[in-house]
Amino acid sequence: MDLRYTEAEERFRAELRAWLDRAIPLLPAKPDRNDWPGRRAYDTAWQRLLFEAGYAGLHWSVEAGGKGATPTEHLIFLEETERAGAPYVGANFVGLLHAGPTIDAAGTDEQRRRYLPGILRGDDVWCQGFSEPGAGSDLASLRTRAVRDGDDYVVNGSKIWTSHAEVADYCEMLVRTDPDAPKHKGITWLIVPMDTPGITIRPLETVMGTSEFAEVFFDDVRVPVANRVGEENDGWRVTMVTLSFERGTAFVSEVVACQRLLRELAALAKKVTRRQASAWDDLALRRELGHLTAEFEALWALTKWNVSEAQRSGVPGVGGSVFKLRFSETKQKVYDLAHRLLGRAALAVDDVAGLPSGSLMDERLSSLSYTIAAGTSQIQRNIVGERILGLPKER
Amino acid sequence: MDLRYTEAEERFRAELRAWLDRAIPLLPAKPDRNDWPGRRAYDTAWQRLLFEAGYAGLHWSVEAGGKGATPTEHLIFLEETERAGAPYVGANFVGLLHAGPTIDAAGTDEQRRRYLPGILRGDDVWCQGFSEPGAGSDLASLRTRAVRDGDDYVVNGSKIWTSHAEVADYCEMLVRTDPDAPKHKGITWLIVPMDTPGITIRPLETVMGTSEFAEVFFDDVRVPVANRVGEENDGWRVTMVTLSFERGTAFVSEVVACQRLLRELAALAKKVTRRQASAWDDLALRRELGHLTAEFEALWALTKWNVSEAQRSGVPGVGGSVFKLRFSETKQKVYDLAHRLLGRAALAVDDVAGLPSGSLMDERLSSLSYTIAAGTSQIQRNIVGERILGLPKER
Amino acid sequence: MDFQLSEDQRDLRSGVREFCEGRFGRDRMRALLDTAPVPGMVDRALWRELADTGFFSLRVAEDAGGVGLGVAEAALVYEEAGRVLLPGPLVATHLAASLPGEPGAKAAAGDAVVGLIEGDSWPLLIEHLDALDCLLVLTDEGIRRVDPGAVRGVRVAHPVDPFTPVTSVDELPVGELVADALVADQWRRIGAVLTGALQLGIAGRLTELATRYAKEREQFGRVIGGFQAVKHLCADMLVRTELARAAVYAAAVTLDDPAVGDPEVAVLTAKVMGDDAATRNGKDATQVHGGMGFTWEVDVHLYLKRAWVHATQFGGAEENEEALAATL
Amino acid sequence: MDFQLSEDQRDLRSGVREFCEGRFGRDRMRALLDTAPVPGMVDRALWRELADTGFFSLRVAEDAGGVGLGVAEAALVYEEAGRVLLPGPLVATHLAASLPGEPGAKAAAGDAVVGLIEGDSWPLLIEHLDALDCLLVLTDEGIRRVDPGAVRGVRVAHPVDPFTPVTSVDELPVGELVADALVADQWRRIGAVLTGALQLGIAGRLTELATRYAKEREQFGRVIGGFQAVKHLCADMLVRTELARAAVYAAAVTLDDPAVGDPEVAVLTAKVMGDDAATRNGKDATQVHGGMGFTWEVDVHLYLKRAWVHATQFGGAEENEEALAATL
Repeated sequence: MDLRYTEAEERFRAELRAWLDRAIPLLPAKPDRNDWPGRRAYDTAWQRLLFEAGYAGLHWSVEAGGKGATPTEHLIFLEETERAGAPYVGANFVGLLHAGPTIDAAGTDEQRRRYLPGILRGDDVWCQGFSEPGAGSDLASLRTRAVRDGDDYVVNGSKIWTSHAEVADYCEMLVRTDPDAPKHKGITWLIVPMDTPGITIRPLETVMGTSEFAEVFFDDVRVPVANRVGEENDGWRVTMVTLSFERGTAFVSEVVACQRLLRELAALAKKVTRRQASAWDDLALRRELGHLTAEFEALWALTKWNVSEAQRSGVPGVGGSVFKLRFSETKQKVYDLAHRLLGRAALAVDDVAGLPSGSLMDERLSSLSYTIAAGTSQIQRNIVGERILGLPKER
Repeated sequence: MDLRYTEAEERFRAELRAWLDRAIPLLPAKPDRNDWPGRRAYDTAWQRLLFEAGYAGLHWSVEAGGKGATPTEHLIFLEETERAGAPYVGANFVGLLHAGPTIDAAGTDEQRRRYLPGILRGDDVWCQGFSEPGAGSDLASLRTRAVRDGDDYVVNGSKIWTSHAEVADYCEMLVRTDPDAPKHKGITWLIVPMDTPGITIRPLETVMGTSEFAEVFFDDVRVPVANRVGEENDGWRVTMVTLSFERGTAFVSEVVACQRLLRELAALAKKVTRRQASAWDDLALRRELGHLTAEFEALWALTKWNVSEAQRSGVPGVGGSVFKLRFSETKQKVYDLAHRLLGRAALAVDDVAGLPSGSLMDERLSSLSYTIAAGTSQIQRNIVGERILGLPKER
Repeated sequence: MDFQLSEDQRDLRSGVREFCEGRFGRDRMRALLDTAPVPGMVDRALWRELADTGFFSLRVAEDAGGVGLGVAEAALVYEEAGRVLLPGPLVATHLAASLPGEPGAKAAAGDAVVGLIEGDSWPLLIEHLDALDCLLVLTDEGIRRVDPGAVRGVRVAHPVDPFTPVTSVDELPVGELVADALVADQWRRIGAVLTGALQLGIAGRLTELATRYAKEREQFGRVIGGFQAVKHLCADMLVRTELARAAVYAAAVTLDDPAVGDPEVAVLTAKVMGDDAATRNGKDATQVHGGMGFTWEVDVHLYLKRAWVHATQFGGAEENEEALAATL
Repeated sequence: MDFQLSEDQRDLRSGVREFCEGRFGRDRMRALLDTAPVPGMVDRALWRELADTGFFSLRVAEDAGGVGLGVAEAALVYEEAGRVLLPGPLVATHLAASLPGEPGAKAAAGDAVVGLIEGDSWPLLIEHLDALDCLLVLTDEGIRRVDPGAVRGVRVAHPVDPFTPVTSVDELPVGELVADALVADQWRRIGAVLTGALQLGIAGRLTELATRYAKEREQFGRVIGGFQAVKHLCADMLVRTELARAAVYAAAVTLDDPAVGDPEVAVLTAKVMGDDAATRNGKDATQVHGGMGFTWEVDVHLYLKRAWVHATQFGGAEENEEALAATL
């Protein structure tokens, strides 16, 4: 067990830091949260900077145009960019983390040539069309139909929880091509250009009053068969390959961010007076902050454990659900604590009385989704119980 | 909504208090916990005192020899006896709360005449043979067989979690008389004299190192058909009738005891010094005690709600599982707090350094069973979800 | 003892429920939010209808033009208000209706919208300021009356509960004393119980919303309420609601008849259990709804946000728990 | 970075597991408890076997007759000890083996059973006193050595963990200083991590016991592990164990190579997460076992009781959490 980074890793980190020191100050002002074209431009500009500096597709294979970096280097990259306050992957998320790796793993040479460079350069933005109103936790029950008609598939149905739909160039999409097969066996993976006629986008307002997601409706949308990745009806397997591409690094930025947040909350507690005493004098609050410090220190250690396991074996362990389960519930606890610390200031999702209630309450609302999005905690517990502990499946 | 007791109720309480003031000082010393004959003698002597004072079978019908008291009077009785430090129902529990009411409700006149007076007078002690090693949460899957042979049933099988088995005169018992019927339909309710040949008792040691329970083995035990209560194969229904006899008072003594315990823990916290400060200075501990105070105040209010509902309708509401679920988990939290308050003294189930670690840690161990015994919290949540909220049953 | 609703109380409850669902059903609630917001989020017409139904004059003596009922009945009414998310300073105006003279009479009649604030709270945030005709301030010496027009502050652009606009204020005008410290303390108690009743209504409604969704939504070939993980969330919501109900009703009855218990303990318990039930049920109802629970169009978040607001009114959980510990 | 077990570490772990299961299997564990208890619950023969395997001399330099390994390897060994419930002052004797001269040599060789206590703890309860050859006391100025025979106290008749007899002591003899405050602090850290490792072993074993029972026990026509309510309890146990594992291993590695992290934070985290995993898993494993979990014959309670004992050693959760907050 060795937590010491190799010389090569330390060199990688030093060079990255030096570059970040130069690059970050050049960033334009952050766009407004509801300015989708502005966000696209900001996120893809950052991707272009990364591309020019040689950091684009760090974890992609060299053949795909990436750097073939190790999981540890990827961890260092995510840790350092987060610490430096660099932009999140944002609009590039689906392309870099899902669609790109899937095309690399299961696409044709032609598909790789056509789609991968645009992702790496920040030219193209991708969105995801997997979930449907009737298929959430039970994703494989999706019903959006694709019927073969000559050299095209004709797609009808709707997708939900699609981020960046309004500004995306392509959609990676799961459709049902064989309604008579068992549910996992009749699904196909398609690339759908978002400017294809018949696509309608409706923003989906969240509890925060924002439109982070959209519903996307498909009405006789014609998609060339050439846009199919993998075999017809083999889309479920194609997707699973991509999901295993994550290599333990999925929450690196968030763990680093939470550790910083705990320090900020401690500073805030020292500043806030509640009922004639500093909030920091409140032993209960301090203990809770201390416990959360332990949780994130342990989650950080577990991240390194999972990354090292992926690095050794080439495939990630079963630890993803373990991590996701604990991380999402613990992060919720942080914002619950922040909420209580704010007292009456929690009535505002804007800063009041010099308190950072704006960002904290916004995240507090957002935190409601942690235990739901990307697999509810209930589903994660099923996965841990069944796949790791070998308990019988639900009947 | 009226929480004021009627004049009659207040008179009942005053007379009871006056009697308790006279009776309690006459009690002999409490027997040792493992002295079962001593405990039987102590508990039945108390029952005899109650009988002579006119308090035996308070909640039983007048026809059964009881007092036909209202649920509110029963609540007052349990509250006052607990406050006065009177003995618990102890060895008389099964007779007074289960077997007696069942015989009254479903037995023959002959059975009523024969068995009920002994229970009321404290002459006879009953035990319960319901659960089996293979039938816990799923009680109706019990497999102890009773086969008709002339005027007898011949019983073979084993029962578990039987309290007072060693000193009981009779056992109320559920046996399977029709193994081919659906599981709830082939069960019969029997009265089994504990001196019948073929019964073997094996004490079952608990995590506390005590023998509160026993396993009871039945080897060709002949039970007269005349000892059957209700019809053959109708035992499940017979049992359900009794279970509904509780009228919201099941946990009255325990709620009163928990409220006293919270005051004792507060006093203890004021006495204990931890890391150079009084434990009472610990805001987290005080808040926790305050929250538990609210919990038990609410549980006490809910008790009165349920008792009043039973008094109005004659049958208890569906609130039993609601109450049991919250009460058992909350009482566990009290002992968890006590455990933490004791610090290193929690290493002893004996008093050390002037701290009451003996009784607190003994109860702490006992508290592990609260969420298991008499229906696990998991089963209670099923009941609440299915019977109250109407959610679909487990498949 | 008969701790169940009397026939009159049952009639009152069903009448108020009918009124609330009829006059502030989901459509009107959504319309007020999305299409026709009004200053301070208090709909004056609705406010008068509430007054006509006796929301504010409920505890005012009959010979003073009120309904002459007790805190118990008020709790039943406010539980129903919580169930339909009625907005506005309901509790404050109800309390103000008991003031002598014109201020009380106007509050009782629904002619005045009255706000209430603890003078030493920090940060000083006033709910519904733009709608107020009168602002009352609870202080150590009693209740002070302040002209809302003289209050200088900054309206918060994004209140956490869209139905509860708030204004951040640095300092309040001193105002004139209109009631003494004893009255202020009594108001704090009744206010805590009625706010607990609002939370009870929210908690109960959230249980219904989650249970209904759990019976409708199918995944893996069956309704999700058949899965223990979901069923048990719903069961816990019901348990919290019933505990809060017992606590709130008992506290209300105890304020009407202090001989039946310890009013201080009962009131603190009602608020603690009400806050706990409403806020936790909000979290669990969101979880039961899955992704839909994170959308604006499903009502769950509106209930949760209101519960968060009420949890800061008339004592938060932490201070109430400390006060309860002090009674041991 | 390669935060996975090296081949040597995997071999060490499997060797120790084989040893522990062979020499202190369930039968011997139960026999020591029920039929052949020994003074202070330390089986001298077993103690020497442990010493021969390197339990105590593991971190002693090779040229001083030890194995010359680090805290990381010691953590792996102590995790295995926790899995089989090895009794006795294992951590204290391991720490004592690093003392210079005869005291260290005897501890390393298994010729001395060494106890350790924080001098200012209250109430003063000493584990395994009847078995001790040497008692070390951690104080502000360093480590003091006390003759166990000179310690006057009352043996507790019913220790919560039957494998951990305790003696209640009013006052300790002063003893002689054998190490300075720096060593004492280093012992506190290593002791916390190795105790965390014991807790990790307990947490992992409890997960196995509960999962195994959930796969065997049938109710309602299926194994109970198929019900989400039980399955999810088991899943939570596994998650706690894996978090504790990462925390304990990381702290051990950080003590061996302080440049890779903040040793104080890492150590406090290891103990907090180890205590949390072991004690909560004990509760949940009991629940999964239902009635059987409340019986003496099922091992779950023995693990839970040991977890409770370890949770009081080298800092309880509350003080460790406060110390962690102070690092923010």
